[in-house]
Amino acid sequence: TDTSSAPADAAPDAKNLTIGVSNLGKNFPFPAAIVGGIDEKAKELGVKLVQVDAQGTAEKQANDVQDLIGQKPSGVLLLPVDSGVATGLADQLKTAGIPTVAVASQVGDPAGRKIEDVYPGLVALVTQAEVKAGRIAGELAVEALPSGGKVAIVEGTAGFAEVKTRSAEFLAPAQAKGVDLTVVARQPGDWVPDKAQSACQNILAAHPDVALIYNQSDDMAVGCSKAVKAAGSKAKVIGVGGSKLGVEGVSGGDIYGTVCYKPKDMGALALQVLYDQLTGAKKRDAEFVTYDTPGITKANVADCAPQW
Amino acid sequence: MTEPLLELTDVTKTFPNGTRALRGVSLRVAPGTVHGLVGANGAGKSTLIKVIAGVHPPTTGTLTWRGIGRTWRDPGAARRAGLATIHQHIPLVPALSVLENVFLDRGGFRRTPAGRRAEFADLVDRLGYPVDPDALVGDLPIGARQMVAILQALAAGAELVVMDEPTASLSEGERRIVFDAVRRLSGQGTAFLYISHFLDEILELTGHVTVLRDGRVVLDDPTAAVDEEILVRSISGRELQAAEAVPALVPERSAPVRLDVAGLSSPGRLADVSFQVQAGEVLGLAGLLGSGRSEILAAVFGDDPAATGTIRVEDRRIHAHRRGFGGDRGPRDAVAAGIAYVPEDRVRQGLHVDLPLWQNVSLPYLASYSRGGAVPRVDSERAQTRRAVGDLGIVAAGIETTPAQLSGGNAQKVAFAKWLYGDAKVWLLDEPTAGVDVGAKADLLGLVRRLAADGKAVVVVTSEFEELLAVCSRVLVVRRGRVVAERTAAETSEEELMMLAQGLGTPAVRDAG
Amino acid sequence: MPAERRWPESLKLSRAGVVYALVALVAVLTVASAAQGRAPYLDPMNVSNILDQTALLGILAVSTTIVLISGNFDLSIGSVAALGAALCLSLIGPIGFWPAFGVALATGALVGLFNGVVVQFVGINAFIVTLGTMTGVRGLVLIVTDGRTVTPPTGDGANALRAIDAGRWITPNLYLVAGIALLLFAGWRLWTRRSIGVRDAALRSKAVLVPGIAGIVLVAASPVLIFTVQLTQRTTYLLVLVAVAAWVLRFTTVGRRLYATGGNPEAARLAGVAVNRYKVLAFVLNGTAAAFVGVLYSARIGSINPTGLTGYELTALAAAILGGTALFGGVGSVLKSLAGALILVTLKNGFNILNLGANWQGLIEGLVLIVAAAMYTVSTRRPTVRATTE
Amino acid sequence: MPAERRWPESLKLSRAGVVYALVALVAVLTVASAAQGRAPYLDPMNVSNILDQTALLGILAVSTTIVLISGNFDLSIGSVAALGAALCLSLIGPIGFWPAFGVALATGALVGLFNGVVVQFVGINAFIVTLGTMTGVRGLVLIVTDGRTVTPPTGDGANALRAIDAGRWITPNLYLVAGIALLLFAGWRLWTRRSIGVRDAALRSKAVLVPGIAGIVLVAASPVLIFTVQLTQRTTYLLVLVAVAAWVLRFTTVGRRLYATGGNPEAARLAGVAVNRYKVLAFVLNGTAAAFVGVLYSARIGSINPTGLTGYELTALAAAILGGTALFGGVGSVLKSLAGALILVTLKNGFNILNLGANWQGLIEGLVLIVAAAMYTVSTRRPTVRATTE
Ligand SMILES: Nc1ncnc2c1ncn2[C@@H]1O[C@H](COP(=O)(O)OP(=O)(O)OP(=O)(O)O)[C@@H](O)[C@H]1O
Ligand SMILES: Nc1ncnc2c1ncn2[C@@H]1O[C@H](COP(=O)(O)OP(=O)(O)OP(=O)(O)O)[C@@H](O)[C@H]1O
Ligand SMILES: O[C@@H]1[C@@H](O)[C@H](O)OC[C@H]1O
Ligand SMILES: [Mg+2]
Ligand SMILES: [Mg+2]
Repeated sequence: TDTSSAPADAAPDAKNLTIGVSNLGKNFPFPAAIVGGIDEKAKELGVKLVQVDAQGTAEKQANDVQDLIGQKPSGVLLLPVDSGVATGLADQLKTAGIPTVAVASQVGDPAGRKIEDVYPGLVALVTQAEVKAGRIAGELAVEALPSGGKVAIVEGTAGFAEVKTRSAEFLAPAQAKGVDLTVVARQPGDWVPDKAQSACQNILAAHPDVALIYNQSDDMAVGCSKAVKAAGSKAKVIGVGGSKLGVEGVSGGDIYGTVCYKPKDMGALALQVLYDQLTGAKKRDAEFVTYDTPGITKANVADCAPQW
Repeated sequence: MTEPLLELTDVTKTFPNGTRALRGVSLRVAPGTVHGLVGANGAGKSTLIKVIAGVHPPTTGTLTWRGIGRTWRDPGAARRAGLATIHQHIPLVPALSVLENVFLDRGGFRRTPAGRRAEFADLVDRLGYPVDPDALVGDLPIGARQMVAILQALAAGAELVVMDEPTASLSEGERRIVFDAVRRLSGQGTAFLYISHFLDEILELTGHVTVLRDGRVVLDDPTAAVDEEILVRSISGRELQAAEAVPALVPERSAPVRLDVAGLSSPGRLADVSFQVQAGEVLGLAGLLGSGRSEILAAVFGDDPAATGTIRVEDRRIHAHRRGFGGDRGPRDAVAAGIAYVPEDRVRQGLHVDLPLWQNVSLPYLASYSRGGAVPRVDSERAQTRRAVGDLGIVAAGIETTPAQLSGGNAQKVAFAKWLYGDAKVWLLDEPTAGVDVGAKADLLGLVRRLAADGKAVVVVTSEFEELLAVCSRVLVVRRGRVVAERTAAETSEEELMMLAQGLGTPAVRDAG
Repeated sequence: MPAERRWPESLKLSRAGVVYALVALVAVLTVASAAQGRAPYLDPMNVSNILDQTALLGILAVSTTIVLISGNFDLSIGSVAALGAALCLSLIGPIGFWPAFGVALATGALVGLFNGVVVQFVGINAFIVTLGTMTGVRGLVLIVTDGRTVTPPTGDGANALRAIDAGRWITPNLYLVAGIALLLFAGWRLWTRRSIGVRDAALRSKAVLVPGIAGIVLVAASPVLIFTVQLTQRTTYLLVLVAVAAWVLRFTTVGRRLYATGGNPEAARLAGVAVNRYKVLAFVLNGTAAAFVGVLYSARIGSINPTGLTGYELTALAAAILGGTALFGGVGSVLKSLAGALILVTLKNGFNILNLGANWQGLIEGLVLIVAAAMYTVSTRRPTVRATTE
Repeated sequence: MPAERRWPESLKLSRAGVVYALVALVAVLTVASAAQGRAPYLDPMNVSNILDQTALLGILAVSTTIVLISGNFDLSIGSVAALGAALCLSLIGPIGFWPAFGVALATGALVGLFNGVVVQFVGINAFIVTLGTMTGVRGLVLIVTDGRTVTPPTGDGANALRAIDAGRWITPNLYLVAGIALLLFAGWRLWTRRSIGVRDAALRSKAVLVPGIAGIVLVAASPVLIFTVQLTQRTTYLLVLVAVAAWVLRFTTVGRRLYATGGNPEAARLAGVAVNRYKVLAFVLNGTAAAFVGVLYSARIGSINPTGLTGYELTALAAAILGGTALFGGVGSVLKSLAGALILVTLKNGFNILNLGANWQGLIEGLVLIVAAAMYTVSTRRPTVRATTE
């Protein structure tokens, strides 16, 4: 982990820096919060931002990057819509000679590339480790069900990389500790609370004895917790994200636990990394930069000040 | 003279495309009278009644209704003021039932209040035309739709009923029904403004007649003061034979058979229809509304998926290789075999109302206008269309106009013109003269004779028995999907055809069923 | 047309195909779920869940049906619903729940009015206009929320919000209800047939006996066979809306004029129907219903995020069209649209119950959609035989 | 109709409104970007970018236009494009690029055939059928990709894939080209007017002189004023497709019959047009074009994500309808659809160039969509009273 920062006046041309931000979509709260962090940091550092917004589609992001290159920014923060698609974009930016930091999502197929193995040509990748977050959620699950039980998973929209990464090591802690967690249902909640609520209603109807439901995002955990309550089930609900709703749910007791993401800090950190690169304060080459994503339950809820 | 119910003064109407349809028309309709309005196709009759009904605002001029100057905000305003109109294009809602269409303009709270069915039954009784109140209008043939439109106008209980060619798609029997209704109601005080191309109707029915020519009033007299000749002259502006009394061509016995229909059946529609048409012959189909005449033509053309039987065009069997005759294969084979078909519902079946005239005219034989069959020669399409406009006397601003901008009769001529310059050997004409004015009707009938003279085989369906007798050499009478009698034109009369069509055969009937 | 003919007519496959498709789907799911050894698919709890999950979509399907009948098209309702939710949630704090609710509905109505006026009076294609408002209103949502998830402040306002969706109502035993209904029906038949002569005795006895006996059996069995469903408040809203809309469309002049407006605007106008007013009002209704759905959504979830309710418009359209509503106006039934919505929801519910893998759900959903539509399209097709009347 | 009248006719606002809307939009963006002190909006690089970004959408807008003209509707193309990409990418390894390419196109054609056959021969509404294939084919994409982003193995196959999209072509100086074109045009006018009498001398001199002088000025200035645009290979595909489609639609019997089919299928059928064939083929073409777009997409991006190209169908429909294509058949022009696509792309490009905040983009985009459509709808509007013919 690297959180070092250089003084704002490290380089003489610091005030003339124009940094392009290719955002995956401000209509999604998580990237919107990252961009919020970038904005604040940019004011602090006095750099100018050119922001383009992909509205959640990879093909728009390809156009955005093309338009950004046309404006010849000093560096680019790339928040990929899709990790695989982002490799082509990173290549283009590299060809154009623009230093690039990837933020929030890996560049390169997550199935074939470890997250720490940063795509060559990038200055750095600043992100939370998704697979690890899933593992932390798994630790929460073991904590919640020390003697094991039936588990359901509510996934995001099929086709998102997070659907795989956040589940990849979810069961690992249980296996390590010899706790028997049996996944009886695995259904999509499409990242949104209403669909997750329906999915949980239905899962509980089919498996009234489910003891824990792991939702791949806090939004879905919130929706799911309503279904659990309405059904009078004792199932514990776990989310990922540390969003305002999720943290409220944890402190209110509706949600057992979540994994604390800090998008604002991450955005600020990413801009700092790029700034350091451009000013020469600290040069990096394909470095993996991350921050801590602790598991949160009612016991330590104060440790996670929600940033989105 | 009594205070007129409706008075128009110096009404003009210029369409956005520059067409001046009305050039200063003044007209007075007295209460309780039947007022006739006649004129050639495109003279401006429909435009005039649209102005009266509040469909088009006049460009200039005034409209006085019951002594008060009015500007209708919309057609509803005219209707509420007591002025019901039957438009030429029969605007009804296809997806609603007959009952709901008839009472479409009714307010109130309940959709079908108690007593509405009784009111409908009453109305139907008064008109003397039975129609299923629950049938969907979209399923009705055009003649039945026309009757529903008439019911709708009568149901409004209006003081003035405007009728734009109400009988154009009706056969003799239904026409009588309409006449009787008009007479009865006018006797009870309802005024009528009655448009028709049938001058006998005008002379028989109306008390006053106005003739329009090129958007101007050229005659405005009590009917008693005019006769057919005077009317014809003022309509066309020239001397003209009303209906040519030329005897129909009788083909030589040895002339080859061009169309041979044997055992044509279609469940619920047609039963065992067989006939032959020789080169040079015009065969007529007579029958009542819904008797199945149109269905025979449609089946021969390959537009009836349920039809069975054999059809030969000059010894070549068509529609044989399929279960039914339907889909788009049927018509394609028919066209390829040399059949031309003018369907009865020109808007739905015969025209592309938003394509220019020349693209409408060239469509059936497009390949023949094209280089390599693939790239149409626009110049020759246009030239051919200009020729059709001349040949058929189509009144249009030019060949770039669309059928949507034509008067009813002129649109009908376009539907005919489509087939004119191909090399069809067999012609199927379903009401080819519906809505066509006297002058043009004579021209069209002349054209049919010329087709026959050129060795074509022609089958004509027309609801005017007089016209059938004038142009056909032989007539088949159709009733309930069967051919019930056959007559040569020379040996029958309108009266006999009427009797046969109604199933009141004379002892001499040769039953074909 | 005699009553005993009209009733079965509306139950014919060609008339109520979507209902049969729904029944077929439920049957398949019941068998599949039994084969997997799960609780009966149609147990009261799952039925309650399905109804609850249909509520919001169902409301939109109903109002979308009305727009379609009027001969228009509305893609904006997903965005409008999100805007309604965002406005209501962000205004509860400053101005309290009921005013916020009012603002949300008024805004929905206003967007509908805008759609209607632009479509009818400027004359732009409804597809492009409502695609424009869909995009623009979604933009407004983004502005109102600034990209964040909005939650209401805790307190009276939030409680009032929750209250509009919190109720639950347990039905009486539906076997008993059905039994009583059948008995009443038999009685009514007996009464209406009083005057029919002897030659109808056989028919009469069947028409009365069948429902009568069925009713007695059901009532007798009701102490043992128990089926009570829990209706959530939003389900109740849906049922009330469906009932009112179906009644208005079917039994009032407004309904006739709306169908006429969509079926042939020119004919309607010539008959004095205020065509523009009907078309505009349909949009207004749709916008208002969408905002209401947004508020219900936020009451249920307690929050709205900027992308919430995206794509609802297509699902509502699919429900309506699955229910046989024509895309081009003049034809449609809110009851059948409800059945269409139930098909879509039941399918997803079935996926969850059967735990079908996410990768396979799309393929199956697509196929079911087409098969369901095919099931009754094939049977609705114009009968080859037309009766000859003269 | 004389030649000098026909040319301006097609340039009238009511005929080419979408082009004027595009010009207006570009003008606004140029001024706004100058006001912000940025590089000229219309500099060659940005023009190249816009063309490049329009390529895929433009191809789909063209084929969608053809389906719309034929009187149908296709929502499945976004999914089909993704399937094409997924198939091509996952098959490159096992069977090599060209066979994989063939499989992708064939699959696209097959889905189109399925749509067409179900719509035409089973008779189900195109909206529901293609919504079904949209959902189902997206499901297939998930199955093929197993929910992961697919990248091709490096090697010959990947190179061949890149090669179909890698070319670039630099145009000659467009000022020179335009100057020469104007001179040729002036010459042609002079030649066609040889025979016109004295009374047309004034007209003739204007008609010849204006383009003549403009041409000379441009040619003279061309050594100084230089404007060369880089056309990427996909832009070239688009331009070729547009040219071919426009020619076929406008000048061949196929085009004429297609319009007739969509305008009034019944009348076309009764004139001997193979209506079903035209309608089905339009779907097949659309499916094939979509798969081709998918392959180009994967060549450009180097991978396909399972949710990639979602929503493209709506954007392509919007482009076509913005270009004046009717939703219900018989009317449409691929050139104007291209202009529609350019409007949509230019708008987003403009947002990027002007650095407009993401929050405001949706609202502005929605408004521009409506205003662009209004701009020429108002001028095309049918007289308040619809023409009524029988
Ligand atoms: N909507 C329109 N736009 C442009 N021109 C029109 C329009 N409607 C009618 N016209 C023109 O106005 C003239 C008068 O047409 P109108 O329909 O009134 O004739 P008509 O007397 O009713 O003829 P017909 O006997 O054939 O029905 C015709 O030249 C016609 O082409
Ligand atoms: N009054 C009516 N109500 C319902 N259906 C009718 C009515 N009149 C006719 N039909 C339908 O019309 C069909 C036959 O119509 P067809 O068009 O072949 O007859 P036609 O003799 O050509 O009469 P038309 O003069 O209407 O053209 C019948 O199958 C019948 O279903
Ligand atoms: O909450 C989700 C976020 O964590 C993921 O990265 O993308 C989808 C979001 O909605
Ligand atoms: Mg007329
Ligand atoms: Mg007929």
